[in-house]
Amino acid sequence: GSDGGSGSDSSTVTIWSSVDQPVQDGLLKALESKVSGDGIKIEWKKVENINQLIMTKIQAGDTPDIAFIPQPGVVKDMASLDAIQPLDDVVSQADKDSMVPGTLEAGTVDGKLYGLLVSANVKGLIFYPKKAWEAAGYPTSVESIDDLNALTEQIKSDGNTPWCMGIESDTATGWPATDWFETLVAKYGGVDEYNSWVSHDTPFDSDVVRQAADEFSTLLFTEGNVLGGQEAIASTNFGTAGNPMFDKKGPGCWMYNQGSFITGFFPKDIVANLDDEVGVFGFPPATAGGDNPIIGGGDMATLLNDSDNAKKVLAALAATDIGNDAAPSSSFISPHKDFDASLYPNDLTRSYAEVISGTTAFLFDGSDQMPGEVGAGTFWKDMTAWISGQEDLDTALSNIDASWPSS
Amino acid sequence: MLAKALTALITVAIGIGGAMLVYYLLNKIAELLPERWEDRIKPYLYILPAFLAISVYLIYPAVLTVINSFKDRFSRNWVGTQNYSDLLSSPAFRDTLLNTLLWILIVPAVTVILGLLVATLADRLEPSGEKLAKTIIFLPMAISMVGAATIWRFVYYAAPAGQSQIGLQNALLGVFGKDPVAWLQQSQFHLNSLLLMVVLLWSQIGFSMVLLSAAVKGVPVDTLEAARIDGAGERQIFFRVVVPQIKGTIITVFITVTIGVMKIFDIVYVMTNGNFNTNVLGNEFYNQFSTNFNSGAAAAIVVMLMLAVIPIMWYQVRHFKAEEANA
Amino acid sequence: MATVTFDKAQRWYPGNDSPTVPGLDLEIGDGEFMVLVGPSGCGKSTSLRMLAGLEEINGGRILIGERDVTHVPPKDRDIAMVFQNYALYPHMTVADNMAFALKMAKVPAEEREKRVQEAAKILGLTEFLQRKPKALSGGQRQRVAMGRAIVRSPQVFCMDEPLSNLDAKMRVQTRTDIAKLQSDLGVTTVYVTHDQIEAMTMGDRVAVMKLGVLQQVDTPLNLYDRPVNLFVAGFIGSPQMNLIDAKAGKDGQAQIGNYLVPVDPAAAKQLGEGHNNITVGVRPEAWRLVGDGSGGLPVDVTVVEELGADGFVYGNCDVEGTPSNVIVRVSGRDHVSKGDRIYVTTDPQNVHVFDTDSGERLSD
Amino acid sequence: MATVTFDKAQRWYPGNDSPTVPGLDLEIGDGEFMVLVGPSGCGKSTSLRMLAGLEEINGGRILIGERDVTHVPPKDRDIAMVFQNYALYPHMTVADNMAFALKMAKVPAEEREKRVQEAAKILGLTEFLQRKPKALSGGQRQRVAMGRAIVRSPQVFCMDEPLSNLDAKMRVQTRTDIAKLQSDLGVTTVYVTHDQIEAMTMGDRVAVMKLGVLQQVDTPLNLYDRPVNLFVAGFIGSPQMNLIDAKAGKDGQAQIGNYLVPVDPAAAKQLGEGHNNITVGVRPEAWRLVGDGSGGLPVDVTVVEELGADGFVYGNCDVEGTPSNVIVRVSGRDHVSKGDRIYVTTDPQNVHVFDTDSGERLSD
Amino acid sequence: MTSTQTTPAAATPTAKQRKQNTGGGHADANPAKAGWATKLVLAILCVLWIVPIFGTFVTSFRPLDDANSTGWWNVFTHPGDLGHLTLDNYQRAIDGSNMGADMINSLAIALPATFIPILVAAFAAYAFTFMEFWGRDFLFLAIVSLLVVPNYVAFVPLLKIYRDLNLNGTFAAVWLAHIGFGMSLAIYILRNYMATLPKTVIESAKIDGASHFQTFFKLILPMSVPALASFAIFQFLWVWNDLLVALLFIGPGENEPVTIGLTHLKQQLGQGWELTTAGAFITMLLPIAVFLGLQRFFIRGLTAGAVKG
Ligand SMILES: Nc1ncnc2c1ncn2[C@@H]1O[C@H](COP(=O)(O)OP(=O)(O)OP(=O)(O)O)[C@@H](O)[C@H]1O
Ligand SMILES: Nc1ncnc2c1ncn2[C@@H]1O[C@H](COP(=O)(O)OP(=O)(O)OP(=O)(O)O)[C@@H](O)[C@H]1O
Ligand SMILES: [Mg+2]
Ligand SMILES: [Mg+2]
Repeated sequence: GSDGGSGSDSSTVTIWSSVDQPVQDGLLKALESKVSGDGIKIEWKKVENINQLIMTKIQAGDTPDIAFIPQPGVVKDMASLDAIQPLDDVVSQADKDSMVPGTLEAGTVDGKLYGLLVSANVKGLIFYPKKAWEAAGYPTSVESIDDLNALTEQIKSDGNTPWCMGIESDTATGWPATDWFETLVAKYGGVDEYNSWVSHDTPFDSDVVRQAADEFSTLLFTEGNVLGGQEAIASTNFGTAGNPMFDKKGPGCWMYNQGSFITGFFPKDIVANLDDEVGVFGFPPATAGGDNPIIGGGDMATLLNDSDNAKKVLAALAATDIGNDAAPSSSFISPHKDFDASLYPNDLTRSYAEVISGTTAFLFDGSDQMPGEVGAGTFWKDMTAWISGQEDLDTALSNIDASWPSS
Repeated sequence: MLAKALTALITVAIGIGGAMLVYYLLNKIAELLPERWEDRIKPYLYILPAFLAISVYLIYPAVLTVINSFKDRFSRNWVGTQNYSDLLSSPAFRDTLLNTLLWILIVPAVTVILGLLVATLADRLEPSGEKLAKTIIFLPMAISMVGAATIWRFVYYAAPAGQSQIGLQNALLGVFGKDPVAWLQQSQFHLNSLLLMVVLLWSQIGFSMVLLSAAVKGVPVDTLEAARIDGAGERQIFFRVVVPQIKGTIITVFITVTIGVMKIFDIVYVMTNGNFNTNVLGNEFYNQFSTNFNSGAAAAIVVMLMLAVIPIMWYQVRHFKAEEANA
Repeated sequence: MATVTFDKAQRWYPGNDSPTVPGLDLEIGDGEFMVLVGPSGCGKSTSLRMLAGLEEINGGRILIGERDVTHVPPKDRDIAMVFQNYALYPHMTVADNMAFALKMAKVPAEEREKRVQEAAKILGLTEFLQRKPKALSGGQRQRVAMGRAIVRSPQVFCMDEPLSNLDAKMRVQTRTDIAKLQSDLGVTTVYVTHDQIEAMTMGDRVAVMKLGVLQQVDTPLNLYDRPVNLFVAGFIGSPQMNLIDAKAGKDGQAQIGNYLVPVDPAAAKQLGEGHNNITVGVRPEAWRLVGDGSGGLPVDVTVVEELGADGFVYGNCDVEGTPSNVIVRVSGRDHVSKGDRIYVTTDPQNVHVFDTDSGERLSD
Repeated sequence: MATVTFDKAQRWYPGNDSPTVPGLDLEIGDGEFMVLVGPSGCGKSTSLRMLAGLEEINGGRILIGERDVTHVPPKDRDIAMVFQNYALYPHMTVADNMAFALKMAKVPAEEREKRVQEAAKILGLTEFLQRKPKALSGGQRQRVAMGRAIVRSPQVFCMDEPLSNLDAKMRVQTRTDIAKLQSDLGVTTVYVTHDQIEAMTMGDRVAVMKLGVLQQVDTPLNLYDRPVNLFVAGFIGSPQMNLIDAKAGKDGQAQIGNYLVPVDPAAAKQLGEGHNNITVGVRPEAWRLVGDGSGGLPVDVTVVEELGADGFVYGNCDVEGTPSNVIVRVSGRDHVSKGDRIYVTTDPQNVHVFDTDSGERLSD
Repeated sequence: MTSTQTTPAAATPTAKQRKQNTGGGHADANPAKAGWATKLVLAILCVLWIVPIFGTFVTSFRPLDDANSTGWWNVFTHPGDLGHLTLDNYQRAIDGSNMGADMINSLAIALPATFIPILVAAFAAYAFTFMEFWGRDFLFLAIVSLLVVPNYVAFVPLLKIYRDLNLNGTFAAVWLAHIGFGMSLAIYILRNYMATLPKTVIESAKIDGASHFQTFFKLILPMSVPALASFAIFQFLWVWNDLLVALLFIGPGENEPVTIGLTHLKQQLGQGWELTTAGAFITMLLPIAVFLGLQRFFIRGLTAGAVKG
């Protein structure tokens, strides 16, 4: 038989995703209870590298019915290949309305909704070792970037190293740096400037990006600010970069700016005790009380087959309560404002959810929206080159601009 | 599971049996032909299945690739030579070419030399020792290239100074009181490229060792004996009697590795993904192909590779001619 | 130059039931030309290869001069060898094949060139010097193998049937050249051959081997005239000596049927005294044709081989119960033809008497 | 069975300056045993390989029976061949090597087994049947090669020096066995050899080749007695015929120095008439020793080779200006020793007269 | 060993050599025995080669947090760490994936995908080596040149073909793919090996009446065993370790091979590598066994005794 869903047995709907197994299990459970009444069977496969796989399969004309795509840029490519169906009529208006502002835009191409965010994560969260932090009496929330700079100085003057930082990530080395940039650009430039930058109407070689770079280098390149110094950033793995916060002999570094998923990388004994060990606050706005968009990501469901059953399944995925089974036992975060926060397994997760549902704008990870050449190419690479001192900022920015595909 | 194993077994039997049957039938067909034709047609029948496989899996895609190299990213519209000019005009691409050249200059030669070294030296051990040594050298081959890259990322790994080093090289530096070095970022003298090559060599010497070892053992013992009688030392025997007689295999290995290196990507992709000036053509192809989904540019790279292989083939032809001349 | 000594040297191929060469004892003098003969598979090549260091010695020792070379690698033994299977370097031209050993010995290029040219001339290879072995005929290859040895001046020459694939004319000539070369250089030589003429003419001494065991080592003439046992008697000489079972009388008489064999007194003395089964040996050329009734051995001719100069008559001496084949050399054109019955006899000094059971020689 | 016909068959190895076999014309009768002789490298193996279909024919045709096989693949020619270099299957045991062709011909297992056993017995290989070729001696390998051919009953046997590495005894015996087998089966046979005795005894006819060109095809005795030219005269017979330059007188006289060579009338008639440079040929065994002063050819003895039954005397007949080597066969123990001067003569019927320039035979 | 006395000059190498010799030696024993320099060089190489794997191997028994915070050698330098060693990673890797069934799938994929291309390539190599036909050299070179084409470019066209033939997801799909992708190299390696076989032996088979088919099976295959074994090892490894082709043509599910199974252990952002590593060590066992098993086909003097000269 065929592993694609476009095959003969139309009562089966195939879903491919790369989401973590517990999330998938939870979603599947909820989904089955929703659609089994219609006689629909779900075949959900976990695959690696879904972006590449799906593009290949699309060109070969052999696809699943529904695929979860983590990158808006890929959704866009899929749409331009006419491989996916618009969801505007598939998803109920109520479900759309309950989505956090900004989440729909990420999946919208040329005014039509193609990708529906099903599970979300938040970036621009600053984690700290709770016990040590409180013992040192550092503030548990920061109001502005200036305050952040001040806090950095304060920690340093205590003889500590303020920042943990690492951007090494196998083939994707550099992406944590782009998250930093996106956060900074969003905070300095606001939603419109951010979107204009993402669509390259504002080039990299622009004031707002330079301003972000400036702050980035202030925080991270300054002598003594980062564990291991500037040269260690590019060689330190993002997953373990935060671990020194929990060193037995006291934190090796004190703050780690990452996405919500990073807790999964923390040492086991920390993970077992997250609420006691780990504290978090959001990356502050440029000015206290100012516009505070947040950056996030997630997996978007796309519809590759316009059969009724597939549509039904997709509609079910859009419902708020689809996450009810996933939330308690995984890192799942719902993109719906009205999701029952009590279902989350711990306070930490609840605090991310609050960040999301309370935001003025959820901005989808910019590098994921940019064309692959940039978003998974030069943006990572030239940032890495800049951080590791192989390129100066001017070169890096102009390289990225130059790599933007012409079409 | 038993049922599964059984099904698998049956499938395997059908697959293998089918293949045998194909040849049996092909041969029968040839034998049905009139005698004059039989011998003329037979060679073609013998290469037919291979040729079919190659046509479908290599030639047809290769032709498509050539065509696609003149089309846009989704292979829809003709764009002339734009994919080529875009690539060639990018300074980064020129660095990539340069790096690739470096790989081609270093890796095949070292692979052959090391493989030959191991094959020859191990050949002199007692059988058990030989087996052990060869297995160890071969071991990395049993690990996928991606796995190899992962292993070596640990060897090269640099934790921030002051943290405990989990990478072997930096731990050793630490023993001498030196600061950790981010090895894969050291692009001066292409050190990091060389370190990546080390990984490839580490994982691929087994390939050349196995082939060369078979060849070394195939050298007629009489000629070795004759050389010993003629007063040649082991080294002279090796260079003057063994090497010339296994030249064919050496060339085979050399060319295979060269072509392999031309399209190498996994190691570079996993370890640096071309960062820090370590990019190579294969990785560039892979990124164009499966990150940027730009099949036009990817195709153009492949076409360039295909062109680059021509001189190598020219060399092989000359070797054949020479071989035939004294056959 | 040097002597060569095999001292109980043993070779036992792994996997075989018994040693191929159980323990060879042989001393070859300095500059001596020793010919090794024996039936195919008796261990000649093996012995040579042991001397050259190509076979592991499983027991005993081998000495070259005073030096125990048992565990000395071949290259340090200073031996030149012609391999039975040539073992040419397939990737080198004929010239390079021959020059290789000289190159290894760092002989200067000119000298090398000169010596190769000389050897090529002797062997008629001059016009093939630039060919690779693959494009040579069988005999040409063998000559290259020979050439590879004779360009050198080693301590010992080992030659394993070096002329077997050459035509008679070339063989005679090369044989002479080798003999000359060997005596000029005075190189101790061990030479394996199947050619009776080579064995008889080239060697200072001939060693006869059987199943890895030396039977007799002696000068060619002695070997021919006084073979120590039945095996040597039957092996040396071609066509072989007639060996016929005979009845031994107490009175020193030996009889084949009615034919009274003339035996020499030394043998006669031993007859009957424990040596009851005897075999009488007469070389084909030692028979004389005699007339009917003159007491000769009657032979019924079955085949007549004409060789030009002379001929061989094959026949049966069908004396009661013991039909034996007999070969008689007849001169030029003695008119013997198939179906004839001829009578032959010989003289006591031409009769070799052996104990059939032990094979041991009884006659003087 | 079948005849074999070479019809101007030509073989030119690529890369060589001239054809190795420029155009061979030879007819071999049905069941005939044809021996091919010639100097090493003259094209014997090549001719055999052409017949077997292993060499491309660059011109002319080859027929087996009535069938033109020039372009027939070897496997369809039904030929058995003993390769000069054996060409054994290295991964098969001796038994499998021999049985291979039978297997290919779908001979039933028992029959195969039987024939292999028989052949092995003839060749003395019985105890080696389970060995692989690499654990055999040179002669044993050659016997396997032989065995591979004789288990079959093909249309044509091609044997390329099949006995060259066997000891004299075994050779004699195998020679007889082959001859018997061949005549029993009546298989047309082409047999290459360097052994004069084999050539003279085995062949119905002998073909003498030189540089790819046939010189003479005749029965052995004719070849020996009436060689058509200098080359054949020199080639056939071992040691070779004495060929000595002589002065031809108008009056039908031929002189070597002062020695007046007795020539037969047929030759005498042609002397002087355009044939001024002549060569006189006398076989070694044709000389008679005569006393000083009886008009014999004076020979200064340089070497005496004792072969047991008889001996060869090598010497120079140093007649003014033309010193020639002379070989004389002396019987048993004629007392000739090095340094002696002996006188020899012969009879007209033993004298072969050739035109030196054309090589052509003048005597009858 | 009857004689034990040796001259002093020869005494030193003797003792050692004898020890080796008492084994009786082997028919294919190499007279050039290893000296200490040879052994040293090999030992160094072997250590260099094994250390990275060994480190990873040790790591696979360490808890993740240990692995992330200290080097594997700590297990030896800090005996305290020794107590942390655990089979937990292996346990979880086996539990978390479908290792048993996946292994069977992998075998079902790898065996034919190894055997069939060898057969196909050997036939082609035979034709290229021993048969004359028009276009021979050109075809051969074309095939070798195609080595340079990355497999990736074939994926999309193939998926289309497979879709039309309804092959996707079946074992046959991957077999065929591996046959196609491995073919160039297989032909190349085998042809170049076959060219070294003694030609007269093949001639002899012709004379013995063997057809090409028989010559191929009875002579060429047995004599090419080292090359066949070499390629079998490589091809088996490549297929066994292949993820990409399997992912595209079989995909996760019932027929998935181990390589795909192991990816399930990994999470979206790369967590779980300690499990995949443990899994990888388990799956490595078979290729190693294959290598060891096929090593006995690398024998000296396979064609010894075949021809004289
Ligand atoms: N493959 C080849 N290429 C070129 N020349 C060759 C080739 N094989 C043989 N020859 C040449 O052809 C000539 C005849 O060779 P052939 O093997 O027929 O000789 P032969 O009569 O069998 O000699 P021998 O008695 O030495 O075996 C020789 O001079 C040889 O050098
Ligand atoms: N590698 C081997 N393994 C086992 N037995 C062997 C090996 N080589 C030779 N033999 C056996 O040892 C015996 C002697 O072989 P050797 O080669 O010394 O004989 P030879 O006297 O040279 O005979 P020929 O005259 O036939 O060359 C033979 O019976 C042979 O079968
Ligand atoms: Mg021998
Ligand atoms: Mg020949």
